[in-house]
Formats: sequence, structure tokens, C-alpha cells
Amino acid sequence: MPERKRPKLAVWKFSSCDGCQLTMLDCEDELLALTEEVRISYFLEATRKVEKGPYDVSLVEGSITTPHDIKAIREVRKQSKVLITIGACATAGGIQALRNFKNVKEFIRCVYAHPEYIDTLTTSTAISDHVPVDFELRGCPVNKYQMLEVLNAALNGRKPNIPRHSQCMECKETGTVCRMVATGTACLGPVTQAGCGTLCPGKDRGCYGCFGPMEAPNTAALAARLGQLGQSGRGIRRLFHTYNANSDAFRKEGDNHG
Amino acid sequence: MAQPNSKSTTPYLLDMDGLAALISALRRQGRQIVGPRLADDAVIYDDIETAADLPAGWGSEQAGGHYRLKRRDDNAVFGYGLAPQGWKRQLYPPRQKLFAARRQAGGFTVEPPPPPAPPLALIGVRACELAAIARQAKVFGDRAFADPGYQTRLSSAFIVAVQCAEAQATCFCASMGTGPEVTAGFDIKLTEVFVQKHHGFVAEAGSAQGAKLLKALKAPAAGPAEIKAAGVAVKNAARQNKHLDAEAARNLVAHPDHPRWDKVAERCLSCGNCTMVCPTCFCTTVEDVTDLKGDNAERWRKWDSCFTMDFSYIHGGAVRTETRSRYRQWITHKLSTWVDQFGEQGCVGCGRCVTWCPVGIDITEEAAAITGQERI
Amino acid sequence: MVKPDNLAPLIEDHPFFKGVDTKLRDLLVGCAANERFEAGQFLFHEGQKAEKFYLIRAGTVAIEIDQPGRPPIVVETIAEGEVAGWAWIVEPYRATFDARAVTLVRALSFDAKCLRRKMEADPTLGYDVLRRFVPIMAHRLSAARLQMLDLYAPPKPAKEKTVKAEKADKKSKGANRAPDARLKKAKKKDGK
Amino acid sequence: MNAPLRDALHAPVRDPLHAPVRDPMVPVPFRIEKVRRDLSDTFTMELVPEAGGEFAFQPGQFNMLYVFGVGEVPISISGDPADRSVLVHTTRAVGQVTEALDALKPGDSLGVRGPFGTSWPVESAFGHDLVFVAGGVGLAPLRPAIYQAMANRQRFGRVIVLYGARTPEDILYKKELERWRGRFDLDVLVTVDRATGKWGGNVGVVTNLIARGGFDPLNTTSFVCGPEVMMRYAAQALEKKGVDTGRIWVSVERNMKCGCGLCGHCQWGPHFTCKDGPVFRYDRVADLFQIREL
Amino acid sequence: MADTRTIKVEALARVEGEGSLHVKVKDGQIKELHFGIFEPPRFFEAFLRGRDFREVPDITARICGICPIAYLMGASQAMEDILGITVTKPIRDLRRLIYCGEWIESHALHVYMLHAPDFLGLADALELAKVDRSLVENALRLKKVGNEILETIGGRAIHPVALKVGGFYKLPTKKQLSKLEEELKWAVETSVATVKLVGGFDFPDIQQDYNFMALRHDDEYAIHEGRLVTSSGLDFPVSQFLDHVEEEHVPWSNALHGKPKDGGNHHVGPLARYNLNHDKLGKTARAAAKAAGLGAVVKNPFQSIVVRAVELVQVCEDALKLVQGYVEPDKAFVDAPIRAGEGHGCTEAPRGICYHRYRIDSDGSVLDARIVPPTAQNQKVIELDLWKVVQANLAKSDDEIKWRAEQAIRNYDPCISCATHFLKLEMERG
Repeated sequence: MPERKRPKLAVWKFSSCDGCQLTMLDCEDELLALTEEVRISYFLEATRKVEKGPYDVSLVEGSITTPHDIKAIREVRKQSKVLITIGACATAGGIQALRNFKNVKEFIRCVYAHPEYIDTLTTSTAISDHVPVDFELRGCPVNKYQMLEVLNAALNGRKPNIPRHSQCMECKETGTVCRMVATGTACLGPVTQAGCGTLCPGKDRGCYGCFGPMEAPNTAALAARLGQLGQSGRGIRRLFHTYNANSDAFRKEGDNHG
Repeated sequence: MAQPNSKSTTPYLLDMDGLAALISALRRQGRQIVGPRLADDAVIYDDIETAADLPAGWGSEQAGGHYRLKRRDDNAVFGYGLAPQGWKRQLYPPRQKLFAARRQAGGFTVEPPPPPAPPLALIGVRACELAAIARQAKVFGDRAFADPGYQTRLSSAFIVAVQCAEAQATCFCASMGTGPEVTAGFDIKLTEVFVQKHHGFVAEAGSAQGAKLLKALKAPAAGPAEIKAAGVAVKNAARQNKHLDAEAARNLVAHPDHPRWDKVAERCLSCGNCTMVCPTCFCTTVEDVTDLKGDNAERWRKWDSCFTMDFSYIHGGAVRTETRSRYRQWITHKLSTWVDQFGEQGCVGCGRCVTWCPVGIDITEEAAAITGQERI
Repeated sequence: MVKPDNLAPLIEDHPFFKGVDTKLRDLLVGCAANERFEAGQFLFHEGQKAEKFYLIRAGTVAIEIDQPGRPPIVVETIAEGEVAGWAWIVEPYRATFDARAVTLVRALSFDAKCLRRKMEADPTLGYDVLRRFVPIMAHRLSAARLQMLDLYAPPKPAKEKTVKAEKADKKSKGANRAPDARLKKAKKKDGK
Repeated sequence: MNAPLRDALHAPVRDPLHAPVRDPMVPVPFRIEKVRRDLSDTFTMELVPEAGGEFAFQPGQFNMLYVFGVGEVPISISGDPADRSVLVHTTRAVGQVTEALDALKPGDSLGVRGPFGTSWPVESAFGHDLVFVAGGVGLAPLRPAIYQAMANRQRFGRVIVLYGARTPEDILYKKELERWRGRFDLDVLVTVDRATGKWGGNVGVVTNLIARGGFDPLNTTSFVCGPEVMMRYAAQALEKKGVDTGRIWVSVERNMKCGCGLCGHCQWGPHFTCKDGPVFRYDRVADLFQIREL
Repeated sequence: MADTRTIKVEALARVEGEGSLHVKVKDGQIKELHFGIFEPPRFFEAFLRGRDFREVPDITARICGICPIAYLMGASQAMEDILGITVTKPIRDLRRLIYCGEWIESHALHVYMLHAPDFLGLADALELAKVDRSLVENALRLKKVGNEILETIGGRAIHPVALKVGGFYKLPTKKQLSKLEEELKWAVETSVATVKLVGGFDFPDIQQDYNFMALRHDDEYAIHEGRLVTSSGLDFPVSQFLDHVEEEHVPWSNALHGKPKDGGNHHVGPLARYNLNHDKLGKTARAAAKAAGLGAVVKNPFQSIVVRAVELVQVCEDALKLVQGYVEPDKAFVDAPIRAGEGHGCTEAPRGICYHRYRIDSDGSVLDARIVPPTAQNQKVIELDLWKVVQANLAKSDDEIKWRAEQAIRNYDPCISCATHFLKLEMERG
């Protein structure tokens, strides 16, 4: 039987911890089925086999932190029909975007024995800061079911079921008791996009915003409430400036505190 | 669901063992028993095994954006106020499969979901919650199109109602005319009483099957002291500080451009908590899912909220892009246009939206401000 | 050009001057003429002195803009019962569009100078004529705006993510030593 | 005694006479018999139930069409209500589901739920002039009413179809409009926003055609369908012309997920657009049109 | 010149992160050889400064998606060291259990998906699945057992959320953990079979004289605590790590090379642990190793795959015991007042020791951070191995050499993401 024409999938990495592409390998129950539906054409973490582009779907992990990254992502874009960025690094610059708030050149000069070896930008930025992106999948790391959903939707020509609303809705759906109301715990849930599976509130801690800002978040109102609950300005700033520090809404809100 | 009971019966008096026997009897009927239990720093409605799972001695303190469990000075099992979420979870679950479809040569077949099973027994339903159940029953059945799932779950459920003995700071059922007294819509009604340190439950049947069950428990009749104590409990619960002028609130729709909408939008997180905890909010969306091959598809119904952007999406964009419009939609529907649609208000005064709003926005204050009963 | 003895009934019958006062009508008659345009003939041209306006009695007139090397753009068509030309009221009295007869057009024309003179002299007439023209102008404006909305266009696809400003610092010192397998491989194998 | 509570809980939840036979949320498979391309992005499908039988509906009603695995979309029925043997839908491909619909071919299946919603009250216009005002693909939901009016032609005064399209290439049902225009008992006026090619007809918005009249405003019923802005202005133009706002009917679109009043999405003021609409009497909703982001 | 060859592997496959290999050969002799890590630095130590100490475990977890526990736990230990917290036994056990989860997940992934294809001449595990689908299905199932431990205790497999300084935010219930029992029993059997399978591979005959370094614990095969020992005879507490290890900046790597201060190199990871702690292996693991022909000393880097499989047996069995013995503790964590100080933490990540040192202020903000991950320490020995492997295969084609060299690198399961977070911060002040 001739092999069906399967869409070509490529997985790319920029500055990141690998966790999001590892999520792909963590789809233990679905991985083999997935490879029957897509052709893995470029995925260094999984295979040394490399097929040339263009690729039907590219998953891009990681943020842009070097001049060379900028060139590379443009080439990836050129080679990809659909470009999906996965994870907080790719969609908002990731944890390493915390450098954006400090003087990186200073660091390197003072710290590395040979600063001339180090070639880096002063900022860590999202992929969509550099090339058009078709879909941004949030999370630090992404949720594997959401990742499968996006691939599945792309394969089946439907809209991915990835809500942009608050984490609170997901907490309520799962019947999780609100940490903020019931215990006074600081929580970014009301301004964070749902999708993690109610992880932190389910483990008795406040949401730390690893899925980034929800649609039209009212960060100022939440920050005011966090203040009432006893969070210091610095504490509020840190909350917003962590895993999605360079997303517009969180960056701006964090800048207003501390 | 309770059927009308023509004859009034004399109240029985159950003790904790009697209550346990009642729960066991319901379990023997093959029912899934749902009642209050302690979990995650709150009393929630969840599956319970026995009466020992009930939150004996636990109460709660509730205010705008604030809930704390607190120890009671007695061992009342129904003294916890209201749980974070009502019985909507059981009667209209957050995720429901609508159908499954399978691709076949030249087309596809559609399989409706299996009927809900097993029947429920709901332990500890308050008056406001009975009202909420009734309101959803109208939404899901009082018109040309019914939701068979809701109707089946409700009509097969056994409802053990419980009288409130005290009100939370967020309760305003009295002003909505939905409580605190449980008057109808139950199979068995319990009022928790302490008479000379004896902990008991005055139990009345509200349906034939309730009466049958109570009779089978062979409990003694409640004495005058217990009946009197039950009356006092209801009176206590009726003392509520929060009020909503339901009549005036009808008029909310007349103020679509009131500056208060902007003020509340400054605070509102549009997180959707109020709608999710509201026992009458019924909005849902659907999700189509497929297997990777695309041979099997399913549609699921999920709770939705008018606070999400997608809620009002028509091709091109969302109709209600601003928080003010979304908040306005929620509260005007709840208190005003619901009456046009169903002949009564959508709010039952349970106060959950006040307690569980992370920033403590209070529906009664907003309604009063916009209808001009209070200074802005 | 035929000038019938009495154009009064034609003026009275036309919706534009519906209910006009007899005295005013008589003043109007003095400036009016009956005209006929074959299909393709122009009632007036953009930029020309606006010496007349026309009450369309029959036929269709295209209000259009000429463009070199391409067919003219039709802004609007007007028909029986409507009015062509309003630039005669406003200085410098120059037509702002071309008006072309699409079909055979019968119209009552009014001499602008004549009418303006009478309007100056008789503010009642002046007010009445203006009162009738202003709604026409308002309608034109509103119709033009609705047209600009392109109401029936396909709805815009859900906002595609566009490239945000390139915030990244492009200047960076130090040799780029990182061997770029991704880039090179992609390029090499791109081939064409 | 808490009467509403008691009533709601104890009254039969469904009137057995009108009880739906099946779960309204479960689609019924239909087979595509024919597909005709109307415009570059618009197409008309003829469907028959796979299990056989007929499909009855009122003009103006809609169905939820389900594309296997992709999703559902509300689409007005645009066929002749007198012909129950075939279900006709005209769809414009503007989103994921409609594009997936567009990709289907004769012989393929899709799911249908419906019919839902209110209808054009054709009978209420008996004895009147009947003016249809359509914009863009808004002609499709009106077509069943035009068929019904023509089937009862002698009961009306003048019957006029005023239709505005974007360009001459965007005129829906062009041949049918030509045929109608040829009838002595039906007036068809078409205008385009932008003239292209050899278009020799009217240019300008459809409300201009209303202003020109040709009907007796005091004795006219009008059915208006098109983009919401167009309907608002058309209704205003009709009102200005003297048509009673209680005799103007419009068809409103909002987000619909269930089609039968259960999901809450399509609420517009006190109305469920899916159930109380899509066809509304203009005077009952005129105020709602004026409220932003309602 | 005709006999000058340059062999480049510009992007290493089946490793975490992105690395490269450059070899220059002239006249049949290697002239230059670099194992390059071009993954850009992410400056973790820099932006940790000024953060609250409680945030550090979660933030440092982002250094690596495959061994977040190594960071969560190492950072927590260092903070506990500062605050003077000793966790209770149940918390300690639960920590070991979740660490077992990470090892199972990581080792199963590496053994089957990343490394085994090399020994079978296949490009990847998907090709392996075509040859023997059930083998790959079992591998995935084994990996999933590890992930399920992580998810049950931590909430998710990558960057779990339930761990904190002093213990856990929330404890799993006995019921939740008991659900893992049956799968773990299966996992013990399967990992024994894995040892047998990979023990049967063909290994190039290379013996290296490494200086191993690993944690050692009196009562167990050290994973999450112990003293540091080396095959050269050193034995010191974790807090003295930096007295013995220094870091060097080489031009071809964005990762600093960690190496012993007294010169030479050291090797961390499964081989190091096995050689230094063979006596602490459980019976089942030891038997499996023996059956696969491993002695108490293994110095062939290519046999690391067998050692990894032996460790899989060890952690599957440990996990099973911990699950069976779990009693829900009363408290999820141990608390203590904040105080200023310096603390150290070190654990055995699946690929070797991962060291943390922090100094915090009296308000709990981080003054200084230093993290030395395993792959950075192994860079030097990887190059030494490569030197030998390439030299031994010079007669072969470039492609063959590349494959061999890649395999030699994969022996170390290098985690490049970990290796490049570097920044020495003490020099920045001033």
C-alpha cells in the first residue's frame, strides 16, 4: 500500500529549557498514533533524520536572544506553511526575558572571562516579535493535551479548542475551591489564560501565571486586590514579572509596582 | 424529583444515626449521594459515602471576595453556610457529551449520549438552591426545546432539603423571595435543632417517596420543643443584612449608559467567577473534538460565561468587547431581562457571586447604584 | 431646447418641490427649462461652472468621477424624482462630479444665476429652496458613508497575528560562532 | 407557599403535545444532492435526509449545519417552503466551518439540527404592498418568503424586491433575479455599491432604492435582511417614507451555539435571537439597535 | 591539502538542547576537536538576584525541562540549609519518590528513544517502532510510569508545581499514590528486561580512566542527598563543592566547563554513580547488572546505556517501595523564619550531580546564586571520549564517524539547556 501523504512536521528550538518540545515526547499514549498522521521531518530532540522543507506545520519553542536567532526564525517562517509557537519562551520571551529588565551587556563584561565569546541580544523576545505566527500556544511548559489539540485541529481543519479566558473558569469547571477567596493566597488566576488543568490551585497554591495573560486582563484591579491581601509592591511586581514577564500586560503591570 | 404531596405529615425527629440511616437507605436505592463535605479549605458539595463525611462542627465566614472556614461551637453538620458551588455541578455538569459521530463509508452516524445514571440524592439543598434548581428547570424545559439530560437528572433525583439556621453576610434570599424557608420542591426537609444539647433533625416529607422513606426509618415524632426550635432557626436565618430591591432592579435595562458600568468595569476582572458559581447561570458553549485520524468526532457542551470575549463572537469579532458591556449583560440578564424571558428573576439571592468574586464586587450594591437607590 | 409655456405643473408634480407655495413656484418657473439627454450625454462635468441643477423626471443619471486610462467610477446613480447638482448653491459654484445620462433622461433644469438672484431678492424663496436641498445633501452624505463602509464585504478573518515591532537589539558585538545548522540546512535544501 | 418554585418543580416540564421527539442537540445526517456555486465565496447546497422523509420549515427559519469533526454553524434556509422534499441552504464561506462546508461535495453528508427560530410573517402582509429589502447574502434568508409571496401573489398589492450588493459580481441568485425582473407582477430593483465592468444599473446603497418608493407606505409590509447596519438604515428609510415600524421586520444575527435557547449566547436584550428571532418586528427591537455592545 | 578533513556535526540530534561537534584531522591525526554548546546563555543567576528565596526552586526549574526536579530540589535544599530546616522523613521519602519519577522518565526516554537507536543503526525510536512496535510501546509505557509519579505528586511532569522550600504545597493522598502500584510492579519487571536487552548490544571496546564524582549515601543509592565522593578518593560535604570544582570559559562553548581544581577532569552521571555506589544498589538491580555482564566497575562509556537501565531497575523498585510504604504526613512542609545566610544543595540529576549555592538577605531576597549542572562538568570528558572514538574510526567515512561521535556524546545524555544557564555572579558586584 502506498504511504498516505502525511503533513510534514518540524520542531524548532530557540532559547528555552526544552520542556515544550519534550512535551511532545511526553505524549506517551499518542506519540505513535501521531506519527502515523504526521511525518516528523525535523525534530532534533527525537531524531537525527532531517528532511528538507517546506514544512506543513512548524512548532517553534524558545525565544529570540541572539542576532543569529533572528535570521534563523525568518528562515523557519519562510519554510513553514503553518507556524505554531509553543510555550512561554516562544510566545512571550520566557523566564530569560527577565534580562530585559537588567543590563545584560554589563553582566557579560563583568562576568565572563572572555566576553567576546558571548554573542547575545540584550533582550529575550517572543517569536511573534520577529515573524508572523499562526497560533500561539501558551504555557511554561505547554499542556500536552492542548498541544495535541492544536495539532489535531490543524490536521482536521477545525478551530483548536484553546480558550483565551481566565484560569478561574477552569478552576470552577474542575470544582477547585478558589485559593484567593478561601485562603487569601495571592493568585494570578483571574488574569491568566486557562489551560494548565488547574495545576497550582489544585495543589493549594496560587496561580503563578505560566500561561500568560488572558484576553483583555484587568491586571490593575487584581494588583489592587493583591495589595489588600498584603502583598508588597515588590511582591506584586515579582508575580507579574516571572514566566511571562515580557508579555505586554504583565510587563506593564509589573512596572507599575515595587 | 419531588412529586407533590397532598397530605401533610407529622414531622419526625432524626438523630445522627437516623440521618445516617437515611443516607444508607438512599444509597441502597442505587443513588449517587452528594452532600456537603470538607475539602480544600471549604465545605463543598461532593460525593459522600456516609453521614460521617458531613462537615460536623464546621461553619464558614463569608463576605465580598472572602470565605474562611471556621469552627462552630456546636457539632452541627449543616451549619456551614453555602458551598462554593451549588447543585448545578450535579444537575448540569460542567462538561457533557452531546453526541459522538463516527465516519462511515459515504457519511457518518450519530450516537446520542447514554442517559445519565445513576440517579442522584442531593443532601442539604437550601431554599435558595431549590429556587435556583427550579429556575434552571424552566430554562431547560419550559419551552419548545428541552434538555433531556437536565430533566432526567432532576426528575430522578431525591432531594433532601435543609433549612438554614443562620444567614451569611452575603445572603439576600429574603429580599429575592426565595428563602430562607424551604417550602416546596423537596422529598424530605430537615431542620437541624439542638434541644437541651440533643442534636437532632426535624424531618418532614415533601413527597410520597419522601414520606415512605421517612416512615421506613421508624423515627420518633418530633416533639413541640423540637418543632419550636426549628421555627426559631428559620426566623434567625431570615435576619439578613444584605438586600436587593428586586422590583427596582427590573429597571436596570433602562440605564445602558450609566457611568457606574465604567466604574464597576475598573474593578471587574472579567474572570467569569460570578457566572460559574451562580446557581442559575446556564450558558454553555460547545467544543468539537476529533481523534487524530478524524474518524471519530464528539461534541461536548461546556459551561461558558458571558464574561468571555468569545461569548458574543460573530464572524468578524466579539460584540461585547468591553468589560462594562459584559458586566452589564450579566447583571441585566440576571435581574431584568430574565423576567421578560421566564417571568421571574434569575437571581435567587444566594450571594455566591459576592463571596467568590476575587475582588468582592457586590451585585446588590451595583444594582442599587445603577437604579438610583444609592449614591454612585 | 424646448421651453413650454408653463412648466408649473411639472414643478409641482416633482417630489422635490412637493407642496411648493404657488408664489414661489411662479418664481421658479421663470428660471426653469425642460431638457432631454440621450444616453451617454453629460448633464454637467466636474470642475465646470455649476450653472444649472436638474430635477430628473425620467431616466437614470450616473454621478461619476473620470479617471484617465480606466473606466469612470460611478459614485451613485439617481433616477426619476431625484435631483442632480447642488454645487450651484455653494461658492465657487463648480460641479464636483460628472453627471452622465445612463438612459434617455428627461429633466427640468433651473438656471442657477437666475435662481440665486431671485433667492437673494426673496429670502422666503431662498429659505425654501435651501430647506429642500439640505436634506438631499445630508442624504447623499449618509449614503456615501454607508457605501464606504463596504457593508457586504466578507467579514475580516480573525485578526491574524502580525509581526510586532522589532524590539530586539540587532546590534551585537562578538562573532557569531554558533554554527547554524537550522539555517544552513534549510537553505541548502531549499534548492529552488 | 413559594408558587413559582412549586410550579416549576411540579409542573410537567414539557408539554407532551409539543415535546420534541429527539434531543435538540443531536444532529440528523443529511446527504448533499447538489452544490451550486453562486459567487466566488458563496454556494448553495441541496440536502435530503439520509433516513428519508420530508423537511418542513417556515421562511426565515434556520438550521444548525454540522460538518463532521469541524463544528456547527447557523445557516438560514433559502429554499421554497412549499417543497419539503429538499432542504436548500446558501452559505458564504467566511469561517472555519463554512469553509469546511464549502469543501463538501455532492454525496457527502452533513448534520442538520432544526428548523429553529421565528419566520417572516408572510400572511400578515396579505392585502398590503410587500417590500423586500435585501443586502448582500441577506437575500438568501428572504428567498423562501419571496417564493411564498409569489405563491400567493394575488393576496398582495405590489411586491417589490430591493436588493443591494457590493459589486455586480456579488449579486446573489442573479439568474433568478433576472427571471423575477421579467415578471409583470414583481418589481426587482438592484443596486451595487461599486459598479464594475459593464454594469449599467443602479449604483449606491440599497436605502436609496427605498427613498425612490414605488409602494404605498401607509399600506406596506417590509421584510429586511442584511448586515445589521444596513438593516438599521433601511428601517429608518422605510420609517421616513411612512411605513409603520410595526410592519417592518428584520432578521438579526448573534452568536448561536445551540439554536434553541439553551446556551444563552445569542441573547440580545430580553431576546434569545435563536428562539425569539432571528426575525423580529422592528418596533419591538428598534431601541436595542441603538445600544452599543448589547 | 588532500588529507585534511573537517568533520562537523552542526546540530546534535537526540539530546536536550543544541550542541555541535567540530573535528579537524590532518595527516591522520586529530588536530582540533570541540564539543560546542551554542545554545545561548540564559542568565539565570543574574535575574535570580533580588528574587524572593521562595521563588527560586520554580524559577531554576526552568533551566531544564527534562530534569526540573534536580533544580526544584537542589534549590529547596540550599534554602533549607540557610533557614536551618530539616524535612521530616515522610517528606524526604516523598521527595525521593518524585525524584525516582524523574529518573524513570528521563532514563526510559534516553535508553530507548535517544540512545538505543544508535546501537541498532536506526535514526530514531520511530524507526525502531517499525522494527518492533511493542518494544517502543513498552518504552513509552515505562516513561509514562515516571511521568505519572511526577504528575501525581507534582501536578505535572515538566516543571511540577507542588514542591516548595521545606516540602510540598499539597501532599498526594494514599489513594492517589496507590494507583501507581500496579504499573510500578510492571515497571520493575520491564526495566529488568531492559537491562537484559541493552546488555546484549555491541559495544566498541573503549576503556577510559575517569575520575568519577557522585553523591554517596550510607543507607541508599544516593539520589537526592549525600556526601560527594570521587574515585580519586575525595570525600567531602556538598557545601565544599566549590572548593574542589572550578569553571573555565572556552571559546567554543556557551557553557562554562566545570572541572576539578586540582587539575584533570571529572565524570558525573550514571557511570560515576554505578562505580562509586555499586554496593548500594538493591538486590534486583545488582542481579540485573550481573546478568548483563556488568561488574562492579564499568569504564566503557558506551556501556552507560546498560548502567542507565540498571538504575531504572533501582528507581522503579525504590518507587514501588515508597508508594507501598506511604503514609499521609500531617504537614506538607516544614516552615522556619527567614534569616540571612548561605546554603548549598546538591542532588543526582539523571545525568549527574547538580549543585546549587545561594546567599540570601534577611528579607529573603537572593543576593547571589551559583548553579553547576552535570553536563557542564562532563564537557571535558566528552571531548576526551570523542578524541578516542574519532581517532579509532578515522579510517571510516565521515558519515560513519559522525554517527559514532554523536553516539559517544549521547553516552552522556547531555542536557545542553542545563549547561548554558551560566553566569558567575560574584564577579559582577563591585
